[in-house]
Amino acid sequence: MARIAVQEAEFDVSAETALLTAGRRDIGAVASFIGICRADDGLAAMVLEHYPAMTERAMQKIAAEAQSRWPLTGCTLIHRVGRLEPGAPIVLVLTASAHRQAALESCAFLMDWLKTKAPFWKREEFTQGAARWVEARAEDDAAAQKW
Amino acid sequence: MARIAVQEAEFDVSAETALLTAGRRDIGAVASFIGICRADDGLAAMVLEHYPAMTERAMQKIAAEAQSRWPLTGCTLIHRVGRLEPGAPIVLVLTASAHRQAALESCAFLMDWLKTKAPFWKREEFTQGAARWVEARAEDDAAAQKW
Amino acid sequence: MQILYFAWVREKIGRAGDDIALPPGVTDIAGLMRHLAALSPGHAAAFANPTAIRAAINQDFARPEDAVTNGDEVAFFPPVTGG
Amino acid sequence: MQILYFAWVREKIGRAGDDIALPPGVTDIAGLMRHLAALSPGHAAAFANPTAIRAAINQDFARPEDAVTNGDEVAFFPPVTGG
Repeated sequence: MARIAVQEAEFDVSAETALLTAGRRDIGAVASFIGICRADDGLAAMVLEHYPAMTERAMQKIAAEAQSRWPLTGCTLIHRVGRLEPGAPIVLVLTASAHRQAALESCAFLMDWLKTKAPFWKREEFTQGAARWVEARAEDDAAAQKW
Repeated sequence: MARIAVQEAEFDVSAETALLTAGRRDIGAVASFIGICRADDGLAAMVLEHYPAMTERAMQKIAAEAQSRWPLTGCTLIHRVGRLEPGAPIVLVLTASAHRQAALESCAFLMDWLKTKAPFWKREEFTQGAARWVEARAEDDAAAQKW
Repeated sequence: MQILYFAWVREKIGRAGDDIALPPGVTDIAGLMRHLAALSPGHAAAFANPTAIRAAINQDFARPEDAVTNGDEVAFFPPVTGG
Repeated sequence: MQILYFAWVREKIGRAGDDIALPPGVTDIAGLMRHLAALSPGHAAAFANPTAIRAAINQDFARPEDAVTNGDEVAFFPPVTGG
């Protein structure tokens, strides 16, 4: 029931919302989250690498976990890969439910789990020419474990 | 810094997201919530009435409260009025911040406060011809007070 | 002073508002509700249970004990149900 | 068996994977990491701190004590940083 995509292309939240709600009259709430590339510390671009054979499988498991915990009518997870410049959207999470609490909580849950349980890695390139792999953050692990 | 609108027309979440993030490179997170009219119990339509002189003022106060509690770069609150049929979007809340927790929490906060502190009233019309004013729910008051 | 009604308060009264002069001795929202309840059977029905009614003074939510004066715009309505 | 590397693990080793036969005595992820670390200076650098490395067996996250067999696809990478 989840729509999962890993793509280089940008996504459109209105189009994805329309897909998620099409033909339904039992949805009272759609929550969404968009993660965007920030220009911190002179960042020129972010390069997102992933493990293609595993990525969609891991995202399906994360979506299935959300659907087992909240009464969702559906959810959408789209993660971009490749080179993304500041201002570019990176990830979209959309959840739909009869009620707002389920939509909002599951959206936050999906982001916390995507950050810590899907095989993506970010490499940052800076305007001065330096580059570095982003390090996992303890606070992201803590956020994922609180659910 | 908040964009507030009360309107009969439908809204477009992609266009509103573009407005909220235009020209910025310091936004890492955009959270959104869309409330939608459900077809519960044979509902034919919902008619939304409001107190025009007060509505935008009340919404501005709610937005200012969110901006005082979380480090937002901006937020958008759009509430529709008039006659809405099942499947129609009713309300949009959009929040933008450097980080996801601020965007997600403030989005949930804004919905809880909009439900209990903005002068809108819903009248439900049913396919059998009956109509009734929606009653305020104790759980919405509790949700608003937990913040 | 301008009095406005919304939702079922408006429906029970049968109109969207009243333009009245604040009578002597009426100083707060609770007193104003008691005064309005005596204006017609519709008003009496609308204000039969004051705890079911919310109010605003000059477009800000108000409590029963909040003071009203003749220049105010006062609105009465059920608890809000938007969102 | 197919071994895959991602992110800085791949960069330190200088290639995206190795196709190896599982040596006798290597039965789990921890043992496989020790075996791979001996293959080249790049491998040694990548696996210098095994606690900094995560693994997957056949596209599922795995722990150091999880068993590996010759038909498995095993991947090594840093903690993930998507989202």
